[in-house]
Amino acid sequence: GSDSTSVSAGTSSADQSAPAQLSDDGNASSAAGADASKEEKIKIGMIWYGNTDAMGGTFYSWANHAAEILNVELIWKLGSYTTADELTDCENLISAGCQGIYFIPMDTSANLQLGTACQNAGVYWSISNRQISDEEILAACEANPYFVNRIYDNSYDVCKEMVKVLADQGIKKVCVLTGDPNDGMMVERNQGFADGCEEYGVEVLAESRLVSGDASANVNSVNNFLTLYSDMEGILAASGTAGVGEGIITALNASGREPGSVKVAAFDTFDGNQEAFEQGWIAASCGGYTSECLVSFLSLVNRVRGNEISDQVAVWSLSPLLITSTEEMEIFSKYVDNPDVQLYSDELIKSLVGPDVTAEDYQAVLDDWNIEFVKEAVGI
Amino acid sequence: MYKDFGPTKAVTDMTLELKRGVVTGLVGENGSGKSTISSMISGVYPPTKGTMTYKGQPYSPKSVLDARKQGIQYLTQEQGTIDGMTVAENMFLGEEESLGKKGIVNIKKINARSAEILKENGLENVIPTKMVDDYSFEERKMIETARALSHQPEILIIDETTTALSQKGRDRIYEIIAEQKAKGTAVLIISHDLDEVKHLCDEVVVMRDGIYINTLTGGDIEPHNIRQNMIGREIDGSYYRADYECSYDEEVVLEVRNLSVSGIFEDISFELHKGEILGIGGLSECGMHELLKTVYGALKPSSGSVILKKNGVQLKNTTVSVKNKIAYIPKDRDKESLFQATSIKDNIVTAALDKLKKGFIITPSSERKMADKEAANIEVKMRDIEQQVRDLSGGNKQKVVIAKWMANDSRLFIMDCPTRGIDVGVKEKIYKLMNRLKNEGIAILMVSEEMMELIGMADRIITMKDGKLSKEFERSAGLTESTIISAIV
Amino acid sequence: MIDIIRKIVPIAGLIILFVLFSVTTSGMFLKWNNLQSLILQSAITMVAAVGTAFVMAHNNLDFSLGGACAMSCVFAYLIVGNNLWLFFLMCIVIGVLCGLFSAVLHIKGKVPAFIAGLCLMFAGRGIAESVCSTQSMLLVQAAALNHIGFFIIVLVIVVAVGVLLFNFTKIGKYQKLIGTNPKAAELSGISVSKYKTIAFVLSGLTLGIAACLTVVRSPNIVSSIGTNLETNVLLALSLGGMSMTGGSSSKMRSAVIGTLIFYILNNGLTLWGLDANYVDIVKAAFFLFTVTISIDRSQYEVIV
Amino acid sequence: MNVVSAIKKNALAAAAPIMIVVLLLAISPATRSVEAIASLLRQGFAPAVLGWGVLFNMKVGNWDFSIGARFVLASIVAGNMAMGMRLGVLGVVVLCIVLSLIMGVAVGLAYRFLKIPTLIVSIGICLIFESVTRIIYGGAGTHLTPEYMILGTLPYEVIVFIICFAVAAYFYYKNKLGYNVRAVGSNPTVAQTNGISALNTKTKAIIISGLFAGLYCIMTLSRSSVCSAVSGTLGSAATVFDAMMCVLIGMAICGKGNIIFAIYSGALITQVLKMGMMAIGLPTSYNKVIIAAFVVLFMVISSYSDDLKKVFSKRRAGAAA
Ligand SMILES: Nc1ncnc2c1ncn2[C@@H]1O[C@H](COP(=O)(O)OP(=O)(O)OP(=O)(O)O)[C@@H](O)[C@H]1O
Ligand SMILES: Nc1ncnc2c1ncn2[C@@H]1O[C@H](COP(=O)(O)OP(=O)(O)OP(=O)(O)O)[C@@H](O)[C@H]1O
Ligand SMILES: [Mg+2]
Ligand SMILES: [Mg+2]
Repeated sequence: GSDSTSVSAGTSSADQSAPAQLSDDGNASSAAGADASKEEKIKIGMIWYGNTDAMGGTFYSWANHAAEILNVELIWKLGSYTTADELTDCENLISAGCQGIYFIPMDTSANLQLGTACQNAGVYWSISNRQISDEEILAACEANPYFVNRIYDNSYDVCKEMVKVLADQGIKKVCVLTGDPNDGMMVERNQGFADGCEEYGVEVLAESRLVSGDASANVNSVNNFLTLYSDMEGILAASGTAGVGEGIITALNASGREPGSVKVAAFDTFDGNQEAFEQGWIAASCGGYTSECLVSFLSLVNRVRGNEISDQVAVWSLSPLLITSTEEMEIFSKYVDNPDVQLYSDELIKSLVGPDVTAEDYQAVLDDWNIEFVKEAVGI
Repeated sequence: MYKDFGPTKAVTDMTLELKRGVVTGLVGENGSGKSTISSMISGVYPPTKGTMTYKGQPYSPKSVLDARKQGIQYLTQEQGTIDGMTVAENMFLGEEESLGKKGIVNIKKINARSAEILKENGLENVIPTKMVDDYSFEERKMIETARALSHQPEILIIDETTTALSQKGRDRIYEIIAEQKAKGTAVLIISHDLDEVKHLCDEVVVMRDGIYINTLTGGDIEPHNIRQNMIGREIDGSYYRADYECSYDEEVVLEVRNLSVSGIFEDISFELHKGEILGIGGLSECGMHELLKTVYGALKPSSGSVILKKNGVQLKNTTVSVKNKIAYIPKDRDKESLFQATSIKDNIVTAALDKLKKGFIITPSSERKMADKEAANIEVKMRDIEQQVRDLSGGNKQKVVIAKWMANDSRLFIMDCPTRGIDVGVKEKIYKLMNRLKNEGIAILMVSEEMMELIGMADRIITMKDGKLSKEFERSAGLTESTIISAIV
Repeated sequence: MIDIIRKIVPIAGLIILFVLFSVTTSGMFLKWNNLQSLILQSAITMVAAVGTAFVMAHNNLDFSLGGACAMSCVFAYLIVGNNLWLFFLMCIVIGVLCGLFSAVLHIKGKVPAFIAGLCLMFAGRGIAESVCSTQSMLLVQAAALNHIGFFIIVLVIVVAVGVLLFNFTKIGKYQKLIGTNPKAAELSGISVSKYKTIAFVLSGLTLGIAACLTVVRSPNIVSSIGTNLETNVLLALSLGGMSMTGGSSSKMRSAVIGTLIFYILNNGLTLWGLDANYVDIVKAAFFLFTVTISIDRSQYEVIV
Repeated sequence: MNVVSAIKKNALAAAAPIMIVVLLLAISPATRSVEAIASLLRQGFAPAVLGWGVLFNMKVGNWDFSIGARFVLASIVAGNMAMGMRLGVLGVVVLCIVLSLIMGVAVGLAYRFLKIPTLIVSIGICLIFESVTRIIYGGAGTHLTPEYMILGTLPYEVIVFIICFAVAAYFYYKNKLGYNVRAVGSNPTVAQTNGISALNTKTKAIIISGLFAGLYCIMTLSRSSVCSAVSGTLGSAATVFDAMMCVLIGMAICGKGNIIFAIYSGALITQVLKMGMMAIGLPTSYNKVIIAAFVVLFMVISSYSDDLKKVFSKRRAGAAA
């Protein structure tokens, strides 16, 4: 395969001049692209939690775009939040003739259940965004010949890092909005906050479960923090999406406190965080792991097309972006506020499906994920 | 007028005339269509065919409210007040806004006006702001009547209201009817009590099977005459027991010992013997209905016990009673003994499922067999055994209730007003059946509000007054209504 | 005539859906693998619906199902841990206890059953959330049972026993009578409290079994386990023609037919590849349409 | 005299939250300030408003599962339209109410004309509305800019709440609808023979709940600025259940008093419980358990005290007879 830096470089000025670029790009990628369009249309089942929040909407749009380029038919099942529902979706998608199933496992056991269903039907599958936390299930999945790849993001480290950012600004006492403990990723984030606080000498005054989708509940939680703990200097939030971040900032703004007197570090970006950064409410934000969804999806498509990159399950990881300045936020907002921005060029997408693609190519795309890349991709 | 309910022709070619200042009686067997015609007049539902003329104008009420606005008031057989609301709110149901300014309900005025209306109707004791369920059935019925009268009706329809009332309540209704008559209101009374009809009515219209039969006036209004018109055949006045002997076995079947329900009745003891019909008489409020319920095990006594002699079992709930072959026929048939939206079959086999069990399985064919047999025995008039009970008329419903208890081979019957609201034909059948049961050695405990029924059927009569036993009478030829009444008031 | 149409609508709906999807999915629907999946998917709801039918027949709604399912899984795991069959047994025991709890609150506490159920659902979910946040509860062995044979055995037993109890014993017959007129039932010698309790216990029993099946489908016990079970069961039963107010028109077949309609619709729409955003809309329209033509309005004095 | 009797009637509804607040003050010194109490009182506003809407439905025997989805959809459309067309705060207010009412009418009319149980109608329509929240504006929800949130600040929030209270009290106690709702709720047959159409009253109850859902939109949007699309099938049911819990507590502590006030007390109690749990350091997930236990406790106590009252009044009636 082609050298990954050149692939990335080729993406820099993206869509506008796609046809022109096609011809003078590297051989491998254009060949792959040509192959894909000639090949018979394949069907991939997409079990996806929803397309209404930032990541959900972005990936929904990216995957549909990639599918069009690669001549893939997608069948989406949206809105399943339990393993039983995901399993039902998976079975129905297999019946509908899907040759590959991509999903984010709602809990560890989803890997086992959906994996077994796929194996029985001879259908490839891949996941992203989650570690497989149980040894036994991990072993079973690794032994599953139809399991293509798994990608996870090291939320834990980033969360610790966010605590450090607060600690460096002299913050000693925080309240935490914790994430749903059933969700493996949230558990990592909660743990990252907890360990970070311990390591950097930050005291946790109180915790409250954040409520995704019910902004006023989060407003109430922040109000209660402010009421009960007047010495609170910071708020850690395991997620800011689906109304949580907006709720926090609104509650702070309405509290009558001096902007910046409470510092927020929140995972996930949200509407209005650019302004909140400017006001001084936000000290650290973090986001951008839609890339791993796309990579996992592309690797699955590649395998269904018959290109085997390894006889083992591929394992990759991605570090989410840590954003600590208004400038970075400004760049990131350009992309994240608009799900229709295609961060990855058609060429790059095509280049990631083909007989010559290697595991390193995928990891390279993940490694490339930093604010500089976003800056280039959105064309600043 | 015509009214069909699906395949049922409730009223066919009926003509009725109501005149100012005239009390018209409407009589007929159960299911002859009396309530149906009243419902059409008062806007409950429209006729299938036919027209009405009211004060010279064509009249077709769109709703009950519409009819009411035009001066037609209907006191139904059923309860007409809503529990959980105050008396005053009940008096202004559907007309809450009438005393307020546009769109605003003025509860103060409603309370005040209700108090006035209650006072005008001799109900000073009723407090408008109290919940209506704090009052007894009779008081509630009087509240309803007051509500109807407050609208200055030009036509007043009273459908079997009196059967639910004590003598005091009845007298009050009679007064009201007289007042209305004097005011020039047209009054329509539906009643199965032919003496009452004779006493009250200027004209009597007889219906049979939904068809107009005859109008009787003046001296023709005689119970015997009315009955003949209703049934279409001669019946002898004496459908009660022919003998005047107090006859029953020495063996005690049931012993009621010092039974009390606090606030309702006190310290009641009696014995019921094999083959005995024991009658209990009293005023509505004397507690006799509750006494029967308590004996049966449906109400918890505050003290005392009910013991089945043969095995010493205490009747502490209805399940024990039914297991021990005791039957209970309540006064309020529709609410307390029937499963309306259920087949006749299911109603009949209800109490006797244990008899049909093989292991714990009950087969549909065995149910059917039992129901067919019992329904045929008592001659329930029905389309087939799967017909829903709610489509039957009052008398046939009562037959279904009796069939249910016959199916369980009941050895002791507790009957609360078994012929209430039932026409003479079915009445006669029930009396014959009671006689037969007695001769088979079955014991019957019966409460009745009709003195003639008690005198006519019971071996012994116990009277109650204010929740206590007052007197006991043995069956004899010389027993008269006035003797008994003197013991209960 | 109308009556007959009404009565056959649920079963006719099922047949129409079956034929429709058989014809329009180029054979995908009728593949044995797909039919197998259908059985696996519908089992949880069907099992729970069989027990709930007893409660609905006597005119109560059991709103506890989802929360009670989560609670029984969590407690069963806390009590017996990783031993699968003991866990199943415990799930069922706790399911029955949940049913008893609703019954006692309703009968002795005089709280309307739906409120009792609602509170149980709330509390169950809360308990599950609290426990799950500190503990991971995984029953990997359960996954091995996610197999058609096991599900068919469970379904056949539950449905057969359900039909038997409902149609041929006092338990079912009395529920229907109580649903029609509780006062008359009491005065006909039926111990209303006892039989209502039995209904709740049966509902708890099937709930326990449904909880076991849920764990077989998703072996990790998390607080969201059993989400929407109560509404799925309610919708399935009404699709099957069950009256919301119970009574003598209640039929056990509603549980089976309704659940099948529910899941076949879901399955068929996926096979069609219908845009995911519109699946719920189509489902909802179908519910409304089917219930509108199949409902027997004479069972309701006022439509509740 | 009148004031005294009003206080007497509402004593329990007032005392219950006060007792719990006093308990909270005892546990947590941080809450012993005017601001803290004011913050608590304000947290009860929005849930109470939705509770009033749910009250009409519960009282008349409707099962309305759609009110949560209606609230979300109305908020999203109203917020985005008002901002898109620069309609100002008044625009948000009017749009919230109008849209929510329209959706209430849609559910009401569907019930009225399809004649199927409210439970089925509302679940069906709830699914549809939920889907629409995910489709409309690409599923993006709405996020109000600060100038649209004036009504969430003092004193406006209190004024809005008082207006809502007056509207609720008017419809429940001063308008025909409230009476009809209670009549149909306790005995539809008799209500109908008195010319009160059960079908119409139940329909109107659904529609009026739309009004309160609209008011709830205004209160929550002004407070939290965002409303996101409903995720997952019946994801909006939690909103309905939360509101039902407030109403149930309200009914249980209402006695002969004013139910509108009692529901606010109920809403307050649930919020105090949440803050209390946070103050003593319990995980907030136990909230649900505690609230459920509270509801059960209150319901059992109130049904037993009702029974006692009945027994006593029967005794008196019996003695008088
Ligand atoms: N809503 C209804 N649906 C079907 N059939 C009905 C309905 N109402 C009455 N019927 C039938 O119409 C006939 C006449 O009933 P109606 O109630 O008018 O009789 P009635 O003369 O008042 O009898 P009773 O003396 O028992 O009150 C009966 O056969 C009854 O079963
Ligand atoms: N189950 C019960 N528990 C307690 N008190 C009751 C019960 N049933 C009736 N009462 C009371 O007992 C008294 C008699 O009531 P009831 O209405 O049964 O009288 P009744 O003699 O049947 O009158 P009517 O002939 O008018 O129906 C009333 O004060 C009533 O409120
Ligand atoms: Mg009649
Ligand atoms: Mg009486």
